[in-house]
Amino acid sequence: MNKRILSIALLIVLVMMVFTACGGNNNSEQTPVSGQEQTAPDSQEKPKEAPPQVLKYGTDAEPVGLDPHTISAVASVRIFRQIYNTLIDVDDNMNFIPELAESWEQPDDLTYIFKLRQGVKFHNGREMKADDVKYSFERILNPETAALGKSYYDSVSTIEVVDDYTVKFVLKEPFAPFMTNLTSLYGAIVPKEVVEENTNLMQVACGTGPFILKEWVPDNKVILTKNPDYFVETEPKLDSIEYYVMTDESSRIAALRTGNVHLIKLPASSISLVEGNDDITIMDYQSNDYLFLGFNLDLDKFKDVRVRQAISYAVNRQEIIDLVYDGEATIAGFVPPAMGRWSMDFANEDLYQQNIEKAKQLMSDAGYPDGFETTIAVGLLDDIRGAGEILQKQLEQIGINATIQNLESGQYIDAWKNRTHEMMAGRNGAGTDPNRSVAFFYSTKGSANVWGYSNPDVDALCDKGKVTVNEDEREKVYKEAQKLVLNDCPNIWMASPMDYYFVRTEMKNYKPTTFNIENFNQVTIE
Amino acid sequence: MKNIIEILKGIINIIKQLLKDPIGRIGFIGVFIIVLLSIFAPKIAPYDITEMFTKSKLVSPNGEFIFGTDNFGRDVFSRIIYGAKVSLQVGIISVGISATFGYIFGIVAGYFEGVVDSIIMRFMDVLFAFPSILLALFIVSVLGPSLGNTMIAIGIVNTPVFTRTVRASVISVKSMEYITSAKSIGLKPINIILKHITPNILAPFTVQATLALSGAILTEASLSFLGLGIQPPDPSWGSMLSESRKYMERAPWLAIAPAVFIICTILSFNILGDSLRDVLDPKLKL
Amino acid sequence: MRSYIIRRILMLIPVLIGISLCIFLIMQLIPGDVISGLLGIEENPELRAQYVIKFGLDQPLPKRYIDWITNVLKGDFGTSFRTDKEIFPEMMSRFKITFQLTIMAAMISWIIAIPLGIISALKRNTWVDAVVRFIALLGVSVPNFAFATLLILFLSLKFQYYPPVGYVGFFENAKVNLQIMILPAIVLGTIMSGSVMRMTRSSVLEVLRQDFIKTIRAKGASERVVIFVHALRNGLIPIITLIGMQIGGLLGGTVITEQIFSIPGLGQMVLTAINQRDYPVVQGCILFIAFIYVMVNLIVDILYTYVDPRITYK
Amino acid sequence: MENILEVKNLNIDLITEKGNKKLIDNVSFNVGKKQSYGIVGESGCGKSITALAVMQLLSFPLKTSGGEINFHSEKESVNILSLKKNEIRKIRGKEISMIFQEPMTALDPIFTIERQIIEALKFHTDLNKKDMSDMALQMLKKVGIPRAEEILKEYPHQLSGGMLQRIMIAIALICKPKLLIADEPTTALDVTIQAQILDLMNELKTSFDTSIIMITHDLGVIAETCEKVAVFYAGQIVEETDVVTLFHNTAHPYTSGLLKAVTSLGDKSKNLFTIPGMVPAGGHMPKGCRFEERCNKKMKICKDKSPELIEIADGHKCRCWLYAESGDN
Repeated sequence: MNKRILSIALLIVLVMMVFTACGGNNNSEQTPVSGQEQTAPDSQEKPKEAPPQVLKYGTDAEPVGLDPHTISAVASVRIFRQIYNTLIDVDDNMNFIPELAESWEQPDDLTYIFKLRQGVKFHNGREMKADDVKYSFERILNPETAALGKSYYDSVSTIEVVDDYTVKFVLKEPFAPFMTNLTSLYGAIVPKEVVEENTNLMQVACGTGPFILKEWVPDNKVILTKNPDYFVETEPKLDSIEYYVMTDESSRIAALRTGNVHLIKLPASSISLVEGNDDITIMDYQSNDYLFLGFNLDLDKFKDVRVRQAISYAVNRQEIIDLVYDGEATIAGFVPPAMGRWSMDFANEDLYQQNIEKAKQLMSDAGYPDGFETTIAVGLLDDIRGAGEILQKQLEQIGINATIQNLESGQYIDAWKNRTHEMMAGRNGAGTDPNRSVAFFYSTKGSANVWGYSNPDVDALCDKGKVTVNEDEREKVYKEAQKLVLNDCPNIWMASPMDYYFVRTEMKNYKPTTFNIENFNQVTIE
Repeated sequence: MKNIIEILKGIINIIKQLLKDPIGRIGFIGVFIIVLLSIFAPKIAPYDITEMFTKSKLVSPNGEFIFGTDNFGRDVFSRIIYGAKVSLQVGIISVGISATFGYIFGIVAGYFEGVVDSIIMRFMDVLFAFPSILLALFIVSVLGPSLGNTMIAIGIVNTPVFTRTVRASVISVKSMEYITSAKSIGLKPINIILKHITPNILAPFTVQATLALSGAILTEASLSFLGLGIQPPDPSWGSMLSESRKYMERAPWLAIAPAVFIICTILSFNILGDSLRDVLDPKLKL
Repeated sequence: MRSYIIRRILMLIPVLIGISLCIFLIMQLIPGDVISGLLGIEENPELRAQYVIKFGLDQPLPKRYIDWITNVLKGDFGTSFRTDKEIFPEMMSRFKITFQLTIMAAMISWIIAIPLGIISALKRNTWVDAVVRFIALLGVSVPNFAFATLLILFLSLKFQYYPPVGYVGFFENAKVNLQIMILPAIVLGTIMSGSVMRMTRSSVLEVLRQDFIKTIRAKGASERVVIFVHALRNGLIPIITLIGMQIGGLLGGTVITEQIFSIPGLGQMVLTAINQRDYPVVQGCILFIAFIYVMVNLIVDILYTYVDPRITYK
Repeated sequence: MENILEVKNLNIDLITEKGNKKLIDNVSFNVGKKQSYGIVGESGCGKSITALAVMQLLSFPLKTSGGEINFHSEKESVNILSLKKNEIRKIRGKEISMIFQEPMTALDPIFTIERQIIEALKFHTDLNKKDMSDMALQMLKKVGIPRAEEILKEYPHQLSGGMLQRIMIAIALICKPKLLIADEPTTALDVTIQAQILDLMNELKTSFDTSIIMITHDLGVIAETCEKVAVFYAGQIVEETDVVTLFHNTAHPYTSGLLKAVTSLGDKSKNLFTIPGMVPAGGHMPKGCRFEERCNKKMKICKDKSPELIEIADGHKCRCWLYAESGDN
């Protein structure tokens, strides 16, 4: 009898342990992030008049952290771009427009003076002043911050607070991309006291932007609410934005269809799924990404430019566009058409025309008449995987037998950094300034030159482009560089795809563009 | 030689018995067809599996493409046939791995007991405690995704089950009188294991193997879903099914074909396993 | 009994040490490190060096392991490389979600499987039995992602239904919570019911063949008593093991379903962490899942002593 | 003497895919009130399934295919074979009980002894729990279980075979049945325990006024407990008589064989006597006498024609051409 009672007691204790282990902790851990007043999303209970101005956005990934200076993940940027502002912004025609800076002047090649907007308030209620600009850039330049944008502003020598609303940057040397780089969120203006209180900005957010971080429940949702003190008085129209993490594509579509979310981002292949659905509109814009096939130039077979050119001739770019993007992409080089004046037209270049004969000739000239075995490492995205399979097939024609290695993101970045790949297919972003598009990837010291590519002429042009402030001259420099790089084929570039937002018709006044993809300031829900 | 003939006779006898039972017949025939498909895949498949008919992408099933084409304009039927080969290969090799290790560990643990047994079984407990899909995911992330590594991962994940099955059988067989008498006349352990114990644990072992095979095919499908299964252009049913999810509305045949084949194969193996159990171990027949 | 439990718990120690070692070593082997991930596509040796020191990656392996494990024993699973958040509380709140999903899925599978299994056993060798066995086999042969996708598609296209987006805790709003959890629970439960059904069937049949069933009938028992009092209670004993293993397995096996239905459970947390190379999170979660699995099995073993008085532990 | 059970022309079939096999062929016998009736035979001769048929406990693939089993209780007479499921349930355990060969497996392992004894009462009486417990306790004491109070709370695996068989008897007798069928009740027990159990049964038979059908392969058990005996061979009764006649005036060569096998056991000077050959398997019955192949007195006719069970003396029936009037010596 005793034994029974004892063991029952033990069992109960064990079960309790399991339950309380989770239950007990929950109460203390779950509640601080979750607001009580948040109304449960319920599709059945749509009020008839005046829908709540809540934008529901079904996103594909969990934000990694919210520090605009150290995080570049799309899932994070998407959120903190609503929270933070930069000094200046760029419009669709790549003209600079005021943001936190009302106006600016450039007395000489090395000096930039910004006049700040007055009365702009951080979400904690304190006014944003020149000190904050100085602090933010000093934070970025401090190696301990490990800011991603450090190289963007490395040329800055001093930051001077002239008065509360005037700040002066002095550069060490002329740096043409400086203004463009200021439009990047890498240069977001953050308040000192919030950073110091929290040691970093990973879990907290306090900016000057149109929306305020209210709640972030990991792997679940992020909720932003309207900033009532936003410096553009009439903006934003929305009361809040709710981001729901929905990793699965079919779930996102289903949720959009039923109106549980208003906005999702999907590849071209999904367009046909919502065709004929009157509740959903598709908004497209030209991305400034491009699809590439990179080579490891340490390997003998890829050292020979003829092999690389042969591969360029072997590739049928239009076929890739048709199959992977349903035709919805533009043949492009590494400065895609979205870059406007900086972009060179690659489509008509000879190296872009499929020519198997020529390719085979080049292969045998290079000593590979029968081709060779190699591998293509591909990243996690569907379009890249698809392109990999097609490239594999196309390269067979010139005797190159490639095995595909699907890499998940960690492995991909690893292969990228350690140059452990042979060939690698992926999607790179060209940025907003040609300096990034060209020098970053193809100058000998470019921090994203993972190919082992080096051409002194290209390096010289890159150095020149950096300091050439005259835009016309600069354009010439970069076009020449593009020509040189194209001829060397350190990568094969294929296409710059369109990107798509699938939008419920309830969501009004939304228009994504290449350089301003998620501006929800004018958006309303009807 | 004589032994081989004996074994062959035994197998034929088992097959005969299997075919007597109508359900067993279905299982056997199903497995047989799949094996045939995978052996003769190159002969049966009408097209090259990587051939892309760019003009006919996502075509629904018709006379030219029996199961339609996929998003790259590849013939689904041919890919399914080749998929049989890949899926079966994954199943057989991964089960082979876990069966071999399971057999060795199980025999050693069950026969020698004591410390060796404790060590082996604790190690198996360790492996067993990992959620299998996460363990497989781990292993594939470490080794890199490829056909071989997928099979190794699934093989490792299944090892504890085999070890336990074998060990339990060994322990129960060991206590039987004929083993005691074999020991008493001074037979070496290795001989006892090979000649006396092994034949007696074949029944649960075989049944476990057929069931594990279907499990392996499913695990491969799950790994494919997470993007770490078989690498293209090799078509496995799992990877075809997980890729087809995006086209389920637009091109349902892309999902239906692999799904039907996966289900039929697993059904066949499970039925075969059940019937084999009945034939090999009449005690369990209900 | 007490000594049995103590002995069982002592036996767990080497297993848990083994598990933790395995996890730790596997994590070291995984190519692609968290720092590369944090740095993105740019290389920056200074930053890398900083991170190495920050995360203690410069320490020798054994020291890192011992540090980790001693902290874990104190209930400190460390902080995430990625988010700098403490792991343990986060893991617990995720565990609650997965636990709820697991229990719901298990219950659904019992509701489906146990009655069908019994019917199949009682009507053995009839068409009813054949149908039930076929369904059970179907259950074990459909990959759950396929089933989940079909379910989502079907509901959204035919009924314009998709569960509310954004997970809400049960105690915040039970109605919404259940709406969110029911579909994944159905997917997991249906798939799981296959094996429970098979097990129930064979187990009940096994009991019905036993001698004592005749005794009970000879006493004048009705079929109802024979089946529900005796056959089922005896038959449930092996099913308990299976269920224990399944609950344990589900805790880690919900990854795919959680992903498809956007349930922020433990599985999602691990998957995200694996993809982000967030060592401490992966290590902690897997260790935790393995620990729970081991505990569930311990509880099952102890439960056994209640359901089956024959088992005596010395 | 009044009969409590009359089995008439009972047939039991084994259902197989290739058609039915007859396992019990036209068996008839009567059991008198308060009588101990023995059924003896080798294993597989059909004695146990006959007993199960009396309880309607045959289950697939066995089924009765003809005949009657008339049971005469105080109130009424019924043909058990024609009863519906819920009607036979009222008889099982209440009017007719059964104990089985293997006491170790005959009890549900997961319930206490008390619960299993009470279960029988629950089915057939309206007593409250306390009364039932008391009755169970009394019953255990009657079957000679020491520490009965403690044993009630224990589980079957904690008890020895002898104890369990006593408990089985307790369960069987708790509703005071008119007929107790004991299917090899002592086979699985040690010799010393066997005697105790048989004594107990004899004793209880008198105190409970119960008729007993004792099924056994052991003539010793028959000698000790039975008044009348039927010898089964291959699904038929080959000889039926009172126990004294059986041992002293044995008619059928098979019975003689059985007897010799027993008596030779005690005598070291002789070799062990065995009956050569095997019982023919159900479904493959020879058209002549079923014992013909193994018989040491076989005649020509035995191979061709099956003998009938005929009365060779008052109350002594035998199935053998040796005693048939039409027999061809």
